[in-house]
Amino acid sequence: MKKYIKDLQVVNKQILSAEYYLLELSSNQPLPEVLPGQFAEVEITGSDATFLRRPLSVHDVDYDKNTISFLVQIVGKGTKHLANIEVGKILNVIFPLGKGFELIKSSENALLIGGGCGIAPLLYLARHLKKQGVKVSTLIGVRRSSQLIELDNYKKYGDVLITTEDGSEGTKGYVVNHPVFENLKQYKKIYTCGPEVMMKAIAKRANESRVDCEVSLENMMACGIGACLCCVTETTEGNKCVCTEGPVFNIHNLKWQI
Amino acid sequence: MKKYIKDLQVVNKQILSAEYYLLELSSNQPLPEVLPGQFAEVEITGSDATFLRRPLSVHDVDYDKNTISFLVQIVGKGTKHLANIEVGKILNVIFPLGKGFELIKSSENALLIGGGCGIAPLLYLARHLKKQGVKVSTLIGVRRSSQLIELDNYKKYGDVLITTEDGSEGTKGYVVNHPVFENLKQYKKIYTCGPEVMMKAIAKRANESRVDCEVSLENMMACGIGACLCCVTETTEGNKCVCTEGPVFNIHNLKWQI
Amino acid sequence: MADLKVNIGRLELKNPVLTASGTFGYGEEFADFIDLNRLGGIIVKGTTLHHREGNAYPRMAETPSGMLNAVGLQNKGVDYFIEHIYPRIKHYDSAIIVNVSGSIVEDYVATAEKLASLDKIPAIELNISCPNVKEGGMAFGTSCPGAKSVISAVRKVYPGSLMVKLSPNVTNIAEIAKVAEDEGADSVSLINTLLGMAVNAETRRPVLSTITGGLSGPAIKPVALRMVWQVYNAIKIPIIGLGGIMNATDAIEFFLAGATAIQIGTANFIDPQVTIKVIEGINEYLDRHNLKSVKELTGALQVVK
Amino acid sequence: MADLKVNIGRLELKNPVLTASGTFGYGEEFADFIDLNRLGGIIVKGTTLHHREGNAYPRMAETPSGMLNAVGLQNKGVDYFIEHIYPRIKHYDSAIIVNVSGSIVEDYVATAEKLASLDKIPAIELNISCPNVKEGGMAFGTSCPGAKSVISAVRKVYPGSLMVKLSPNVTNIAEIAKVAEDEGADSVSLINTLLGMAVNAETRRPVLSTITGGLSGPAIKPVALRMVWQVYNAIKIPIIGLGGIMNATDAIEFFLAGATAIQIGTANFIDPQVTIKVIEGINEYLDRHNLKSVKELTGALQVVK
Ligand SMILES: Cc1cc2nc3c(=O)[nH]c(=O)nc-3n(C[C@H](O)[C@H](O)[C@H](O)COP(=O)(O)OP(=O)(O)OC[C@H]3O[C@@H](n4cnc5c(N)ncnc54)[C@H](O)[C@@H]3O)c2cc1C
Ligand SMILES: Cc1cc2nc3c(=O)[nH]c(=O)nc-3n(C[C@H](O)[C@H](O)[C@H](O)COP(=O)(O)OP(=O)(O)OC[C@H]3O[C@@H](n4cnc5c(N)ncnc54)[C@H](O)[C@@H]3O)c2cc1C
Ligand SMILES: Cc1cc2nc3c(=O)[nH]c(=O)nc-3n(C[C@H](O)[C@H](O)[C@H](O)COP(=O)(O)O)c2cc1C
Ligand SMILES: Cc1cc2nc3c(=O)[nH]c(=O)nc-3n(C[C@H](O)[C@H](O)[C@H](O)COP(=O)(O)O)c2cc1C
Ligand code: FES
Ligand code: FES
Repeated sequence: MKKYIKDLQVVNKQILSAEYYLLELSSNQPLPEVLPGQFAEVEITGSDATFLRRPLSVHDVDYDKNTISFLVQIVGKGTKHLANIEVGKILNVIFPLGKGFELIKSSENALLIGGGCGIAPLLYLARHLKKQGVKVSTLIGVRRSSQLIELDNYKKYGDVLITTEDGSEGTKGYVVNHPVFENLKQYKKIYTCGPEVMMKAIAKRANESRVDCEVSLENMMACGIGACLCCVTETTEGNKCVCTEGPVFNIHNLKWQI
Repeated sequence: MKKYIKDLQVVNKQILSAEYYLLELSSNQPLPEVLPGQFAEVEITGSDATFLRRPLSVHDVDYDKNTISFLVQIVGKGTKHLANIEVGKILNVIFPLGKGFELIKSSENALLIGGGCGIAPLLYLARHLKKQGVKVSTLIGVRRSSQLIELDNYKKYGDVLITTEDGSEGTKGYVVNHPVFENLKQYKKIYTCGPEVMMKAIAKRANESRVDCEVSLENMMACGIGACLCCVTETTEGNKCVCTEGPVFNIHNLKWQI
Repeated sequence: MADLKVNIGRLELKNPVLTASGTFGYGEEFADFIDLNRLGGIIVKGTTLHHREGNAYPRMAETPSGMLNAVGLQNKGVDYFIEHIYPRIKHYDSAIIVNVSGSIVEDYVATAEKLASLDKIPAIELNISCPNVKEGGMAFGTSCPGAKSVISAVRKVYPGSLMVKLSPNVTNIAEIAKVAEDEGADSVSLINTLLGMAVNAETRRPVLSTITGGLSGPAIKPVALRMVWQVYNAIKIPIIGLGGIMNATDAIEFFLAGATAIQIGTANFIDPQVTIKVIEGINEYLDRHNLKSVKELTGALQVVK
Repeated sequence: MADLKVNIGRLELKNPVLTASGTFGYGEEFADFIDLNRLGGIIVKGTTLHHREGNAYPRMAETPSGMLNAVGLQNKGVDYFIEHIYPRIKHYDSAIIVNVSGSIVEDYVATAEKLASLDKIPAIELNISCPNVKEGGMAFGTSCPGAKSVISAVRKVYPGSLMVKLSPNVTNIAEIAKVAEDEGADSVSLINTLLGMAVNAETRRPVLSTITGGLSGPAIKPVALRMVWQVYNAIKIPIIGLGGIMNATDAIEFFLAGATAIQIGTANFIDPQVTIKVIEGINEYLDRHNLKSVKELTGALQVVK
């Protein structure tokens, strides 16, 4: 797929919580096709503390409005700086990058599991799956209910299930403590993104239940386009770049001890 | 004199021309005494291209409004970045730094000569001289008339004489081509700030006419407080820091070949 | 439009802008962003005799105005390059130069010999300076005898243009450059990365799997410029300068310090179109300064003694 | 409030934060901004046997995340220090350490001898690594025999705590550190500045009067951390780490890599109160991590082998 480098304009910024914000960017040319699970490398303009671009998953694309959006969690210098960008400003973005999720076919069931900021790529995925006629359930795991964001958006494409570590909403515990894990076989496929320990726990259960499972990795990246070889993960075929061969991998191709 | 490090708030920004702007900063505490010719070290907040602070002369202090102002010329990365600061923002400033001009006594005549951005420290100087009863003439030299800024402010404290290199206003030529140089002896003292070649030409003429002359130097500075020894100029007593022993020097103490 | 052609010994480049090994893949990765045929040259990934998996993840740390990497020469080996990659890239109208690495002299020699047979590879860059591999690599680049052993052995089997890439992690880089010249290298390129380290204060662990790694980016530009200047004053063969070049002004600084051509590395990660902008910027500078050829800039630093 | 005391051989510091020579004047310059008595130590300007005018202006260039300097040890000589400056600063309740430089071994020795007589100077820092003077200086710091000659000579006449400041412009810094340890130094401090250069592309002149100068600031932090780690693995005497420390997190990275104490240099120019902020930040870190003493951090990097 052809990659683009574009100056996009911030047309909307929404502070969702102390930790999360949403950026909606628009282009003066029609946006290219973007697949669910792909990501972008965003320049952090005018930040004196960051040097490299930052990889962000495509959260949604609205071809009617010609906008692309990112859901960002503030974790460090770059994501903090970006939170202060003003509507109207320009961000230089390289996209679409990487390979997306492999979609399943109509009338099958999919379980999408997002932990923390890992929900970012799942919205656009849910939208595509639903369009194909897949029945989507999205399981979102957070520490406390105040971290639950954008639920209504996810509900547009299917059920939303919730776990909170403190039990303040939904099932108490981690995502794997949710009752759906007692009957995983109802799903044709699990798609997940979030902290590695969460994804490994899910992969183990998926593996035990012989349910197909794709995970989206967030390795540290310098270039995002396969040039630096910094972002590798060990696969059954040796070290592979997460930015070009991923970020989505089928768990059977990873060398996770599960 | 005690030095302060303070967070000051931008209360006014005036774009004077494509090259010049004025920043007016206020403090939440009463401003300390500042002498004409002193300067400040200003942090260039949020600039990814600059590392050190930037030295700027005190252009004016208004104790009634509790504000301090700087006249800045855009010459590079830092001064350009600062031009985009918005009213309301905070700048961290170390001031007052260096030694100021030595004021002459009541009823004597002073000639102030500013070249380009060198006019910056002369406004506050003119204000002080006038208050002491000194008769002030300010000679401003620029390339073309469009670079003439703030004339009305200088006129508050005395005559304003002008030279332009292209002859578009005032005397055509450099400042030393102005008729006042034919009768320099009418002045008790000359105060000047601007490009070194200009100041040297003035120093030569002052020397010839045996008129006392102080120049304000703009050496490259790393600290502004006498700690790094980067900003030295050769004096009759060896290398001296411009930031602590200057920026104002009497030409007799410099080892200029004039 | 000034003349941008430069000569690296017998090798003529259409302009002095090359891409640095390990930062530009095989060029293809950038084909969506720029016209690769406009580059003076493309120096492809560090290539070794045998396939190498490289170091474990994590391999990267961001640092002030720079980054550390610990890739460790991951590549599929020279045979794979010749069979699968070379056919895809040989048609580029830019000099394709292969960066050659090894752990023992014999590996360097065998790799260089294989590459010598390729029509469209006019030069190799001998990497005697990689800080990210346990054995060899940098060891060859940090002592005169080490450098001599590998350069002279490769020179015997490699008839093409031989560029030797020097390590900055030495007391006296001019000394090593002199060895390269004496052993018959056609040019030297410098600098490779400075050995550095990053620590995560919260986890109390090194950020890189290898603890130390190679520092690149604008942070190292002052060191790179100094070394180019030192080497320029010590040898006569052409110098290819690199280290932290982000724009045309940086490139011109390297020419003035003594470089005949330059390479752009880390900057490609931040702006995949930077190489073209640098070519255009050099041209603009030459026009503005009324210079006919970029060659006039090499070593043109005006020093008052 | 954790215990911030550290021991540099026989010298106890009330906390591990010192100021780097040449960046903090004689301390007095900062008296308006901070309480100097709160510092672990103040390392004053490079002091030589005789008065030195230093290098010609310009002496400074800003670089990406750093700066170059070419001050060249401007100072009034050790006698002036003893007579005029020492009386003004000796009452500070921080260890006052004098940085000693020279061009020949005899000068180092004579300077150290004079300083040995001062009650309130518990230590000297032997600067065998200054890149900004023509003769001596760095030459002593870039070879083992050179280092040995000056350290052993000074050790004979100086009974106080002897800190040797190492140059980073070497192939193997651990080797030089070992010499310092073997010759009886009480501690080593590292790193001094990296030799660098800046060029003005428009005027085509070097920015510094000396063409090359010393690079400091965050740009060099990765190199400094790596060297501290290498030296920590090679010697047993305490290490004082420095190079680009801007905040408490940076300081903690140096402790983890092996430093017992740290120095803050260039950061003082940007924030004259940075030293106090670092002391407070270290304390906050220790409390947050439930550590009783800063000593627990030294070399505590968790390395998975
Ligand atoms: C393919 C991909 C998609 C991603 N999608 C999203 C998303 O949609 N929304 C979102 O909020 N975050 C996403 N991330 C993570 C995001 O890139 C990091 O949170 C961000 O780079 C941190 O930058 P920072 O300057 O705020 O943090 P820093 O101050 O640089 O570091 C803070 C922490 O973030 C980690 N980190 C720093 N740089 C990177 C990097 N380049 N790659 C990965 N981790 C890094 C560090 O290990 C450190 O622990 C994604 C990462 C990848 C690789
Ligand atoms: C005591 C003093 C008072 C000054 N007062 C004023 C003033 O009132 N208004 C004003 O507009 N300017 C003043 N200057 C000059 C001003 O400090 C420089 O123009 C500014 O630092 C340039 O920063 P920059 O990032 O825009 O330029 P850069 O991109 O850093 O460089 C552009 C040019 O400015 C010069 N320069 C860079 N840094 C410094 C520095 N620290 N000191 C001196 N020159 C430098 C460089 O040589 C270069 O040629 C003063 C300088 C001094 C020393
Ligand atoms: C991710 C990465 C990988 C690199 N791989 C190689 C390599 O394989 N061979 C080599 O000689 N240099 C390699 N280098 C060094 C660069 O070619 C270059 O010498 C260095 O990065 C300095 O230039 P820069 O600051 O422009 O990046 C690599 C650098 C980076 C950042
Ligand atoms: C302006 C300046 C002057 C310096 N003078 C000396 C000196 O006289 N003696 C010395 O040993 N180091 C000197 N140094 C080096 C510093 O002490 C320190 O080793 C170096 O700057 C790295 O630390 P930093 O990055 O925290 O500044 C000087 C550094 C600067 C920036
Ligand atoms: S981030 Fe550079 S190869 Fe993946
Ligand atoms: S600028 Fe540091 S001493 Fe003057």
